[in-house]
Amino acid sequence: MKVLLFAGLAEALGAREVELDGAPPANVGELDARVREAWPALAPQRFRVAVNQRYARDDEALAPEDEIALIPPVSGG
Amino acid sequence: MKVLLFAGLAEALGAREVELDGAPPANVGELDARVREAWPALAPQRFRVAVNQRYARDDEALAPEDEIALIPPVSGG
Amino acid sequence: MIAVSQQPIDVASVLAAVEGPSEGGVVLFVGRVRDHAAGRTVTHLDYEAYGGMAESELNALAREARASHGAARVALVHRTGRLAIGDVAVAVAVASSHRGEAFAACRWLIDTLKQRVPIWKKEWYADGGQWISDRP
Amino acid sequence: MIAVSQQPIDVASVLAAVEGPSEGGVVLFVGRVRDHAAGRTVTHLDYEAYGGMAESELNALAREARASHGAARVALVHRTGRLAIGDVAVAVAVASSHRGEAFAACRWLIDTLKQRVPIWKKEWYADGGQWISDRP
Repeated sequence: MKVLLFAGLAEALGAREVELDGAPPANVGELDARVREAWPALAPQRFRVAVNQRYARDDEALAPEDEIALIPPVSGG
Repeated sequence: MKVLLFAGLAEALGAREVELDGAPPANVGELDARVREAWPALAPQRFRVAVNQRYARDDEALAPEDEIALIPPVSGG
Repeated sequence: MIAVSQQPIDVASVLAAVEGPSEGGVVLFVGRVRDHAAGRTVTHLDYEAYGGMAESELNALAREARASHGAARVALVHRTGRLAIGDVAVAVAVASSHRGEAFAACRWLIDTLKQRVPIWKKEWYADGGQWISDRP
Repeated sequence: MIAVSQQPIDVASVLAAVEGPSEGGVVLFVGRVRDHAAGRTVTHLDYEAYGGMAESELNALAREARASHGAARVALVHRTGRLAIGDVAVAVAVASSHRGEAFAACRWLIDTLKQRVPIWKKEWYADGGQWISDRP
């Protein structure tokens, strides 16, 4: 499952997207735990998860074709 | 003593300035009473008096060379 | 830029007048001539000002905004003469370090301008005109 | 006009986008790049956006401003890429029938944009840069 990265998270991993190996996580909470485990640099970071360009709750189910992004604290304006 | 008029007050008297005959009023309150008496069309009007381009209180003294204006309720903006 | 003028107001230059390297937040209020007022259709407006006093009151407002309302830079421009629907009648720009101050100072300026600066508006309708001061 | 773009923001066209014959009050907020932040001298900024999501969040904000905050028309533009000191990073314009609503809706929009829209700012100083998200 592809995961999009932005700002400090992209810099931390040196990539704008990463591929989470294995079976797609069942929901957002599982995805959050799996990416923190797979990339230790993400473990201490603050971020929310967006699914198909909308902020998602932890219990939101995921489908393999979903567009997943990790959203660190925003600082626009 | 010359008195400047604006907006509805100028229209009411058909003039942008009028001359108050007789001795100059001693203060703003006296000027207010004298202009209302001299021009009955002004009697019922709401206005403040400005002296030398500043709002003046009734007890403010007047000198013959002062610039006097009657300021109806403003409606800029 | 503090002015009462018969010329059309160039909003871009009002904004440019408060530009500076240190103030991140700029708030601008633009008042345009509306096509209706108090339930009536307005065709156009006339604005009249007591020129010298209006400009000195605008300058006093700008000083007060800087001294007491957190404004770093202020621009205030009011137009006079005959205005058509959609024309800009007034523009107020404030630059401040913090956006909360810029919003509050801009709001205070337009509210106080409307209470204090000797400028008068005459609304024209299909069947005649009325000075707003004279509206009951 | 709702956009996230690398192009310089033309404030006059943001204002023009909310023009209409019936709304007398327009409030515009312009956020510029400041030369300092948190006590440090800033040389320039980089803004990055999650493009599609940022635009859809901006559209949601505009809808909410119209539905719940009295805005008649809204324009929201945020720039991305490298910005110099003084460049306009964001412009928010609101037209409303009453100026109180225009001020309140514009303030709500910029405050909520800063909390919710996926755009990130990296400040650059003489000795390096820092994503604001990472500031402790």
